[in-house]
Amino acid sequence: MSARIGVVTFPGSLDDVDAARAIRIAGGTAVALWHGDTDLHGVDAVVLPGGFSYGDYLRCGAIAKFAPVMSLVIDKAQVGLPVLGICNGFQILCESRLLPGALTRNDHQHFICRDQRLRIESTDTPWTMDFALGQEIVIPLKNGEGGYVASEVVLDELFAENRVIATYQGENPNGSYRNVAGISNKAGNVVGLMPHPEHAVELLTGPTIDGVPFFTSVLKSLIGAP
Amino acid sequence: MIDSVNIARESPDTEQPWADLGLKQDEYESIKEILGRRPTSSELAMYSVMWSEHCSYKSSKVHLRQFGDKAPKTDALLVGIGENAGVVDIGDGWAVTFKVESHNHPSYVEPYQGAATGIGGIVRDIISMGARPLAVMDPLRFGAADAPDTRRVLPGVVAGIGGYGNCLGLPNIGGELVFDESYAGNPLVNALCVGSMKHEDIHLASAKGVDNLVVLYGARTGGDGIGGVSVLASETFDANGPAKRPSVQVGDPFMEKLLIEATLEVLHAGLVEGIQDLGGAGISCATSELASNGEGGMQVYLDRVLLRDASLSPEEILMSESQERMCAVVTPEKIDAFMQLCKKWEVEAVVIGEVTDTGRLVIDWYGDTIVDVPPRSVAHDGPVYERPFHRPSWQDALQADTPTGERLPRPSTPDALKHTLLDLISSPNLASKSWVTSQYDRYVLGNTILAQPEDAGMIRVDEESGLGVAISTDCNSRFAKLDPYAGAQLALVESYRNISVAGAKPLAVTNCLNFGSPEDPEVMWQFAQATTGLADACLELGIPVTGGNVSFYNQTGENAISPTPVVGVLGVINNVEHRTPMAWAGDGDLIYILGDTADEFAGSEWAHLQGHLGGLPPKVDLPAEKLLSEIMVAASHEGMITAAHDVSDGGVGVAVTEMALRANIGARFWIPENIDPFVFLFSESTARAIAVIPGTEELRFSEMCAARGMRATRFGVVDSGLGVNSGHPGEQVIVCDSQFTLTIDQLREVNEATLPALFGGEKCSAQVSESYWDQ
Amino acid sequence: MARVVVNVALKPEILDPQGRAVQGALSRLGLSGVMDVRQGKQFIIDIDGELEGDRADLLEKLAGELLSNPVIEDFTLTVEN
Amino acid sequence: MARVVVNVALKPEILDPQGRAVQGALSRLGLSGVMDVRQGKQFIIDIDGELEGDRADLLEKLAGELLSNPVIEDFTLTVEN
Ligand SMILES: Nc1ncnc2c1ncn2[C@@H]1O[C@H](COP(=O)(O)OP(=O)(O)O)[C@@H](O)[C@H]1O
Ligand SMILES: [Mg+2]
Repeated sequence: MSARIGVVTFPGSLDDVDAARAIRIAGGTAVALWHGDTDLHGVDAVVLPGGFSYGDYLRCGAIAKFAPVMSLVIDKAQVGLPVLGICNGFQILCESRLLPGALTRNDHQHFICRDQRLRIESTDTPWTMDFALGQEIVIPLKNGEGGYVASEVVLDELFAENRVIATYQGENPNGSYRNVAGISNKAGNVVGLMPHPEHAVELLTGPTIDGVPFFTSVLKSLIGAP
Repeated sequence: MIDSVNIARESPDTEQPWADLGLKQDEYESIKEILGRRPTSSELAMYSVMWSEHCSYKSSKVHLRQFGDKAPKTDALLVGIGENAGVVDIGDGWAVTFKVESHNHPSYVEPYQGAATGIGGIVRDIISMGARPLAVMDPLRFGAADAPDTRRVLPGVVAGIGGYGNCLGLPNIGGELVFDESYAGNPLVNALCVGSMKHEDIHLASAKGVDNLVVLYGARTGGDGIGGVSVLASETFDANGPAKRPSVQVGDPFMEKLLIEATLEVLHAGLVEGIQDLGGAGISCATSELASNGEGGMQVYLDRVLLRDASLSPEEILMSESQERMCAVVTPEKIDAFMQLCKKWEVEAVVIGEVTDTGRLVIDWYGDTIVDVPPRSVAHDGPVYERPFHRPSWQDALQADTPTGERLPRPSTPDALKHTLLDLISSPNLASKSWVTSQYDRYVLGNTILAQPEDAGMIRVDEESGLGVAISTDCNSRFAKLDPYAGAQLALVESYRNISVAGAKPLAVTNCLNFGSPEDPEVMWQFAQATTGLADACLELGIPVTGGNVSFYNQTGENAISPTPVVGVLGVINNVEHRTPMAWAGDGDLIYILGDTADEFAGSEWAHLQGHLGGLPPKVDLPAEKLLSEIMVAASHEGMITAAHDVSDGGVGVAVTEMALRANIGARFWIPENIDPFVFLFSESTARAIAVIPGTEELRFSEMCAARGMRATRFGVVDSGLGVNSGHPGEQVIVCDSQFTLTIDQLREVNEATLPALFGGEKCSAQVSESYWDQ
Repeated sequence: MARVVVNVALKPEILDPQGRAVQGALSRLGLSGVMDVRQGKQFIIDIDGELEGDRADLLEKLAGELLSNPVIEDFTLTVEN
Repeated sequence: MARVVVNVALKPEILDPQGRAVQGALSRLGLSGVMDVRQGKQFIIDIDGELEGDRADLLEKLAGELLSNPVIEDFTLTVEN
């Protein structure tokens, strides 16, 4: 049986079907999790998908972090459960303090949707091990509040500890400090990424299929796990 | 004191503000005749809104009938004109529904919210048919690109469409962006939505089954969008009543997203007998239409409606256009299950009444009956006008002013041709639209096969089989001004062609007819001509009109906008893998032009740039369009073609440039024999497309064209290696033999600079007040 | 230096989805008795010198036209000179 | 009834693109001497009865965890009982 990866749907989640499709394309089994769930249904990893959870009316991800399912995800993430937060999911991970820093309104103040070039800066996480270090990929970016901010100390630490997993290449699309596109926690199991790998898994619908390795990575890492 | 039916009976002579509510004397008299008494204030409010031009189509009905009368025979039409949206069969048990509507005036008053609620409204039309929305599109028109008003309105409109659609999770797959002085003070904001469903999930707006319950669910009812009715509530009946209500509605896309999910769940669970969205005229419209389409009777307890503002009067509740609400008819056995699903999605719901067999729509307010009317008289049997119309006095002179070489000097040297191309691709109408479209999510849902700037938007409907649909909307209002009959047909054929070049077979048509005042006989003539032209062409092309929308009164003082019949065509493709993109890919692939090029510049983008509008628009050739469509679809299906693009605004020169920019690969082309270079490059003759054919398919392709009598002329070849020999080593270059050479970087630079230069610099200030809403 | 604080709020009759979302969240997180929440914007503007005369008039005007949208919002302006 | 006003502002060291945009717009529209603009949020919360004891503590806590993000924002809370 292939590994079971949960995809959480909050009211207002939008890219949950896409995340599930990407997991299937990579060879995994996608398990739908509901924001009100009080049980993780035995999943081996979790994806927090993109969207506008609870409308994102207060601050992106601010309300979602209090969802019942999130307290389970937070507990399990602290003991090694692989978690990938994409876009709104990344915002939720920061709001939940599983990841440092915060995501703020794009510096140019517009929502932006474009095919974004990234460089993979770390292959030491369960979500990026299938990439080559320094590999350049192109996947969609779409957000209104995607600018990563953190203090200089935190940023220095992230780079020093090899926890920046991807950086923007070319023009900075949203004012992210030091071009940060994605980061991980200290243990590496929790990863937040602003652009959308789940929209780059089929040539018919995406700009590339460069998003697939994020999902094959975690499947591989789980085979090795007890 | 609430004006009830009893009071109305006893006080027949009470003065009523019917004129302030926009009713004519004879309309007021006929309401009294229908009711056998004076209307109550609530009834008056209902009739006044439902009999307005916007809801009753009183001026347009007699012309719109042609769409039904002249409808081509087709098995594809499952639900036709008259429902919230038409439904078409696309095979494999799948059906699609699509519709376009205008939100012109609200978007001018409050650009962000006006445009946002335009998207919200059209999406609810689609869900009320039982369909899952798949994508949206936004045909937009503004005054001159550099006019202050355009700078005020455009950024807000774009942010509103993006803010709502992105948050709702619907990909935006196309639209239009047109600048023309005629829209100064009257921008057109049209919104289209397409959705899909299995045949068995089609639902209609009808209240069937006596004793079934009427449920109002979604957002609470507030005081928005009832500007006119507040006259009634506050000034006439209670001078100390609530302050004037805002006529602006504020959208809540998150609520709409919950409404979509909740609605689809209750529909799929089989819990719903009939369903209706609440748009214009709110509860008045929903209850009267449901009742009129069903058993004919309904009892409503208006005091049960959940309110956002407790001070609302019953008239205001009836009229409120609060967004994100729906109305469903549910059997008593299933009501608990229905409520349960609403709760799951945190959507408030309340039973406001039940279906009866009395033939009357009766509405109570805390025990008093305030409305007692035959529902058909409100919803369907409103007034119908045969408004006078006549050909404008200036029409002949306009048509006589042909842009011949003597009238408008034409570029003749290679250098002048080159500059003409650069001027065209950097003009606001032909420049890259990415300043706008990059604010829209085109990826969400993961089924977007083609999106802007492709000729058509294309969405995969069935992941297993690859079944998909394509949609395009078009209108050149300059053509429509020169000749509204031909102009509407030209809008149709351009849209039809866009679908075909993408590889999809055109199937059905929707429209949004934006015109000036119907009380002006010259405008009415344009309207009559346009509807007739569209109906005639749809009949000949064999594709039915499934629905649409009319927007009148688009004018400032005496100045009406140019007639703008926006036409949307929907096509089907059996397997989206066969879609034809506009970017060429392979070195050595051959570039063909299909169809004939004539000297046709009246209403063209080139003439527009010279400030000229006159003459007769390009000739419409429906058989040629049909043939071109069949050839393009066959070529895509048979794998003979690697890229294609329709030829329209700016002609062949602009079309090949757009293909090269999209591909970022150069090409060499030449002017075919016996044609003037300027005419070949920039004429806007119709029924033409550019097709890119791999060498291995050339014989098969040209034989197919020859056998079917379609002129196919090879005039270029894709070549990524032209830089070296043309003095631009390492660069992609397009070479027009013995005319000019341009690098793609040069072209891209001028093509992409225009909109940011117009709107980018100001984006910050324009954005300040909207940023509040922006996600 | 003058500090000007402009508070912008939606007019009471206008739907405030943000306020509603916050109200729901506060209640879910255990705060009882929340009757209404409205969410607005606050601009803190630091200005050279005193704010008076033409400049004061202009700022007042801009608060009503640029910082707020009179169609749907009200504003208040306070100056700490 | 108590009315609680929570003002939330970005910490001074965090870039405030919206404030910067407003500053640019104010200057362009002729207001001279604008030295700095910061844009924040204001929540107006109406609460049943008096705000005291546990409820006051909870609201204080939620102002710091829900209404603002301490990583990038500061808040002030004032109660009009
Ligand atoms: N220009 C048109 N062409 C064809 N059908 C139209 C046109 N305008 C309106 N209709 C049809 O008339 C019906 C009522 O229109 P409308 O009031 O816009 O619908 P709704 O009540 O869903 O907003 C719809 O079925 C619509 O498709
Ligand atoms: Mg409708």
